[in-house]
Amino acid sequence: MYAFEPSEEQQMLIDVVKRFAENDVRPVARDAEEGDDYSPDLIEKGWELGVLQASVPEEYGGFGDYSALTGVLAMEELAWGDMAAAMAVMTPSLFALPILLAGNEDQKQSYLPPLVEAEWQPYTAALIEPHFDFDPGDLRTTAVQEGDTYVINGEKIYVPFAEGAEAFIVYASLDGQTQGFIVPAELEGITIGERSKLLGINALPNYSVTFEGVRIPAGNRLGGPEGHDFAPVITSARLGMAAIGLGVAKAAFEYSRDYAKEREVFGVKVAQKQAIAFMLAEMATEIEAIRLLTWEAAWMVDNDHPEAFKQAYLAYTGAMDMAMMVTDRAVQILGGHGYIREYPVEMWMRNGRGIANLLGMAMI
Amino acid sequence: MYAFEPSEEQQMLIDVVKRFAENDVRPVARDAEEGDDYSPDLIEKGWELGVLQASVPEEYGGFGDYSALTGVLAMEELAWGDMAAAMAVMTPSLFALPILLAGNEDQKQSYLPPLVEAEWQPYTAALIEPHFDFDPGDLRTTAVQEGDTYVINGEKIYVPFAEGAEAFIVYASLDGQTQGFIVPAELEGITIGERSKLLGINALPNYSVTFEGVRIPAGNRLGGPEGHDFAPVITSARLGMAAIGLGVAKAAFEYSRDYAKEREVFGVKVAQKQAIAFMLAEMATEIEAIRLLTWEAAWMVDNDHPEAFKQAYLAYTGAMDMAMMVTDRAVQILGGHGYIREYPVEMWMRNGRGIANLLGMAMI
Amino acid sequence: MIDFSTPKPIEKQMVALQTVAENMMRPVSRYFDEHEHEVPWDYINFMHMAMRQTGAGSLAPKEKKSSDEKKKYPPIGYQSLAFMLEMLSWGDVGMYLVTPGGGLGAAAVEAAGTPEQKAKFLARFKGEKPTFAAMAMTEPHCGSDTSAIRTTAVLDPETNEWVLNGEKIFVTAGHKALELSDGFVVVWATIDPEAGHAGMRPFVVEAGTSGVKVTKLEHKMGIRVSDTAAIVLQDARVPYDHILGSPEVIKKKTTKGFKRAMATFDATRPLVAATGVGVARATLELLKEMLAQEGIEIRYGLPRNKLTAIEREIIDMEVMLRSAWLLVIKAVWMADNRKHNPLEASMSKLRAGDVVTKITQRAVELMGPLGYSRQYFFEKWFRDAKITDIYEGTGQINRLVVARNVLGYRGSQLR
Amino acid sequence: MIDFSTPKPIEKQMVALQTVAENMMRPVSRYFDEHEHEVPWDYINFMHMAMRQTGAGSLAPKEKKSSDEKKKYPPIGYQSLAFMLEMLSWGDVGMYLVTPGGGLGAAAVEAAGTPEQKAKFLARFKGEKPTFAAMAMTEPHCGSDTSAIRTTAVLDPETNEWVLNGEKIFVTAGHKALELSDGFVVVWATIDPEAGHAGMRPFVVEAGTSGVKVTKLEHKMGIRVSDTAAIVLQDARVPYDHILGSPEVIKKKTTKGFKRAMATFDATRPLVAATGVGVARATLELLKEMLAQEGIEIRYGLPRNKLTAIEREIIDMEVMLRSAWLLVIKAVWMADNRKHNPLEASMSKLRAGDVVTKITQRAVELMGPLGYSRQYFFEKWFRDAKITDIYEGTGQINRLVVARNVLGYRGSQLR
Repeated sequence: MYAFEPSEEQQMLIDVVKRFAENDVRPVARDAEEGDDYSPDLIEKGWELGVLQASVPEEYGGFGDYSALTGVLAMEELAWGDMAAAMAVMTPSLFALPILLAGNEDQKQSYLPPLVEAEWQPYTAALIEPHFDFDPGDLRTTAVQEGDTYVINGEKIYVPFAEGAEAFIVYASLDGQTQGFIVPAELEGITIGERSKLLGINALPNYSVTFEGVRIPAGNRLGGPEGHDFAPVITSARLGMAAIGLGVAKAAFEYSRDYAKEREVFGVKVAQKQAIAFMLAEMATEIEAIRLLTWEAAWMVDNDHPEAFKQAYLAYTGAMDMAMMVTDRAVQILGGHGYIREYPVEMWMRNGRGIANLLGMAMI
Repeated sequence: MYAFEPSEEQQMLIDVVKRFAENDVRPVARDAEEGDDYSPDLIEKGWELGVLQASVPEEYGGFGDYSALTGVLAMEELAWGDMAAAMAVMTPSLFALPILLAGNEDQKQSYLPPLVEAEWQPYTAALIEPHFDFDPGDLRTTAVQEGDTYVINGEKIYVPFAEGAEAFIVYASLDGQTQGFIVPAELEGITIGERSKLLGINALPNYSVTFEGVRIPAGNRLGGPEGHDFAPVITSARLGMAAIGLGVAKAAFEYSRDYAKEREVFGVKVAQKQAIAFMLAEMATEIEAIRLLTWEAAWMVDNDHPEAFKQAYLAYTGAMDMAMMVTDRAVQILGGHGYIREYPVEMWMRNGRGIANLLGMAMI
Repeated sequence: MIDFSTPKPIEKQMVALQTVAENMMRPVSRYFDEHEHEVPWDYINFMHMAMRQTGAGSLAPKEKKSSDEKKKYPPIGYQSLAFMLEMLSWGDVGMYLVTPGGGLGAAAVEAAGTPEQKAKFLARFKGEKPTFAAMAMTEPHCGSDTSAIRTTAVLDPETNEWVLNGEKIFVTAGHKALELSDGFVVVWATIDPEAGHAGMRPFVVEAGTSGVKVTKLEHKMGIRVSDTAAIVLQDARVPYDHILGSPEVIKKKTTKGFKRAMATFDATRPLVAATGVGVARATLELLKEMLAQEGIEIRYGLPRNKLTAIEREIIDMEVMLRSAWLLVIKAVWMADNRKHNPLEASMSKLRAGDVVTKITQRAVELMGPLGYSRQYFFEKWFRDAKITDIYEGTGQINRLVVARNVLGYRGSQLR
Repeated sequence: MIDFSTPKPIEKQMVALQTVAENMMRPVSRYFDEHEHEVPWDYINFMHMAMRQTGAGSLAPKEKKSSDEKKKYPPIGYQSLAFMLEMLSWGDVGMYLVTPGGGLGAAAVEAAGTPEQKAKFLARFKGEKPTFAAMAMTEPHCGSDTSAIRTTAVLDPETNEWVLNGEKIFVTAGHKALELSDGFVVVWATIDPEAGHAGMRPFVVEAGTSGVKVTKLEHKMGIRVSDTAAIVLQDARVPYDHILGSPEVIKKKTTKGFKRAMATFDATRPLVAATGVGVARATLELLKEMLAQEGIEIRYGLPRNKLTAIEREIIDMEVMLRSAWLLVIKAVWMADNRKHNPLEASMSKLRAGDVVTKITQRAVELMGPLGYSRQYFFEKWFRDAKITDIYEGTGQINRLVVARNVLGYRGSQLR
């Protein structure tokens, strides 16, 4: 039976996240982007909203069941506050979710409770590589089995909170298949590079990381000796980015709509001009269309639907174009004000483009 | 030195073609499309405007020099009248121009004067093949040399005036290269299929033609024994279709603009609504942009510019999208009237799409 | 709860409908496209029989169930209709439009009529013969601007009849409603030409009413099997109670009557969107099928810059198509659950109009020379598709509606 | 004659300009992006020297030649400028904007000033030190709607001075014109607040004028090396003859003055478009270069359904870029040949704005993770590009202008 209203529990989560996004994140988002980063306190406060915790069963330290849909709903609201803040708060899920989705029982028991039950800690993951045609399904970082260990070699970029991290999930190609490996940060052969400067999300500390002959026990392969299916992991990453795209786009849409209703031109409100009104109508329609597509994909994940992988790919594809279109138009509607950093929309436009470029930096 | 105004001679040609298109073609275009075809008289009248003849030097029976630019200018006006009429009138150029552009002296002397100096005659060419990924540069029709002859095998579609034709230029793959061959219609092994029914341009009789072991003398290879470069031929075809796209789009733009100025909605003219006015502004801009691109490509051809091939490809690519966009919007602006066959715009929309599908059915 | 599972009853229904689409529609689709104004009686009679047997008397959603039944199963009437229309349009959207059972005319009676009127006017669709109804809004001088309607309705106090005068165009199935069956046309006319929308009222004009004449059947780009009629009303007389709605509403000079008509659009727009989605799905499926025959499979999951141009096109089409369909489903779900849905209805319509237009236009291009040939359905669907963005509110009108809703504007603030 | 050959003098000029772009701009482009409001004096001084040596005193086209010279060579001043701006913007569009020589301010004097005014105000650009000028139109409460300007100019009969009061924003190079050189700002003010456009006049406000203050330098998404100033005028006094134009025009309350300002836009819009084209070309060239390094060459000539997604993107970009550039060239060619070109000027501007925005946005996507990094120029050009569609008339304003022209409408008929 079709239904389009979040459950009561989901609505409660949405509400607290929204409040956090509005009251705590928005007021400091610009300063964070311009160089101040987010304070550990703010990140901790976001963490304590329990978005990840709600997705982890009690036996592993959480208080719910994994639901991609709930994750999508919460992530949209977080990203509505700020994309970098959403990613920062949720960075530990880059480590926890792959273990939850693809780890074996042993790995879940060992890693999840200490992460989920504690304060926010810099557990993270390394997926993206510095190539224009970076393809999560065809990585250049390699893992080779040598006796009881795997040896990892390769270069990763855009690893959130790599500096000071406790551990990484590192994705590498093992016999041509992408596999995750649990890599403690203190191992030899790991070099954290300089902090990356990006087009957007500059409040999220992220680094290049080089792995040179990094040797991990065979048991650290995600899923155990037989490894794991990469599909649920990348699907979670796609849905995470799609949800962020929705949040950024919604922020930009609302702001430009309100601006257009406020500002006058030629004796009427800007929004009363068909050209602007139609832009807004298309923005709203596009957001809603991609939101439903994303929801459906997440619902498919939650219901073990065989098309979930494909649908999440479609949702992510749609979200990257939608986020660019909506944020670009928001800037256009604000005109000169859209272009200056006193207003938030130029930041959203830069962040919005990132949906297409930053797959793997968020998961739900 | 840049300059954007046709020469006096060109303007004269444009004017007579425009008059023909307006007075002779437009009044009968709908009936022709609905099944009446164009009368031989009308086609002859169009032929006598001398668009092709002006492109053929005196020594071969014409009265000018080949100019792709002049051809583009004239073709836009012809197609403004009707796309099918333009193609019908210009069908003999499908045979004459490849010979002029790529034939050897002998071929020019033999074939051009009797064609150019006489009345319109059904000389034509067979390029298109029945595959979704038809590629003029990679044909499935083959030519194989056997002693003093070439043997041609393959299936062609959309051959204008094939029924009753005097001769064809048949394009075939010879050792992987596209080459043209002059094929008299009376040879054995040529089977004319049924007349094709298409999305548009139904006033242009066109047929599938099968070539089975058709044997021609080696001297009938375009350019002689060494053959020819295919680039100028396909460039001419691309520019021909681009120019037709301009003509169809201009017709649709003008009609929908005038309709929008005439018709009222909510107490004002339709054209006074920003949404419609902006559509028209974009249509006009797009037409002008692609027109300049097409002109430049044709100018490059006329000046042996090394980039002519690429530029004509770009112009054709732009023209196929432009023609679709403009004609689709014209229908949209007319609303319900756009959808009924009492008005011409639905026909232009069907024809406009053809720019993308019918490469090789017109040359300039 | 957010849930994307198709209700079981709909799933069952779809099996039968797909059979109809494949066996009753597709095989004759080309024939009726090329024989304009011939009537596909086989399909019509079959559908009439089938709908009588299944108890579905009209395309309008079934009447309300008892509250007991309601609890057992939430209402899915509009959802069921959307799936049905999508599938029939996947078969042939023109033929869907000549499905007997009342179409937009019956929907208007359903939405705006009193219980007595519903009983009186809708019973005929369950009769022996296939029967049609139509909606007549547009006039020659006005398209989207429904406030400019000139057809008049004057009450003759002597006979207590309404006397209608005017001309209507673009009446889908008007010919079948008035001349090929004992159906009716819902004619919008003004009882006060000075009052704009406030004067507008819907009147049921039955087949056989004197003074009503079908004067023309349009020749169209696509959906040629569907008749689009022009109708002239010349002193056409209809009984007093043929004005749809309760008498109080009728007398007051408010825009309530008009707003009720607009509410009809809230219900029908997603359904029209569904027909567009059906055509788009047909196109995309055939496209993928033909590519598969050439050995081309779509590699879902690759980064975009590793795809072929065709793969990227197909993937973009899938994004467009699926998201348009979900907008439709949400809009009809709202209708079923009596949630106010003008925003969602117009969103689904404008997006479906865009999507089916783009997909069919690109498909013709992608298929190269084959795309342009009448040997394949691509060119037909290209022609059929475009009407989706025009009738029942153009893309522009629907953008206006969406804009007003997201901006919180009244009609007067944004025209 | 239709001719697409670049005039020889321009070809020569381009060699030198490319050297400047490559050696003076690109190497410091990233530095000044990351050090907002630092002034690139090396570039400025170099350009000033170079332009003095070549006799080019300002960015405005050279003064008219004698009629003899004219015959020998048709005028190419605006064409030459368009090529120059395109190439400098290929280097760095923000740095181009701080090229000394007067920019839009000098262009306004050139377009609207009397011979005496031109002599008086333009001479400074040929002096020892690099000097700037700016144009101040926009105010905080109004963007595109120039008729709503509130800055006032009142004539003080005692001193025969104009007294200006108001606030201007988005003044490109305003800081450099007023505080870093002995330049000027052309300030648009109204001499009759009731008269709308008819009351508007341009005033030359020189550096050092008391009562004029730069109150803010905007922090922008892109073109960060270019200063965008807010200026407050508080009882700023300028001499009577600082009102641009002949005295008759000044006194009459017609829109002539305003129309002359708009004529300035006809001249400057294609030039702004040229800057967008420069950024777009830089992007496309780098894109192709990086793809070539990966062994990816574009196969021009293939049917679209045989291309890769990347090839198709690049080809689409080339179509967009080249056709936008040709619109620019046609518009400036018309300006050079004194043909009325508001239509073509706005066409070139709106298309260049679209094109540079699309190309830079797609390039960032196509380059995957690299596209998003500040190690490459793609992300910077993405930020720089967007202003093209905003300043000197947004894409929407230019669509209005084009629409009015193709429809034959006055401003009052289409707003």
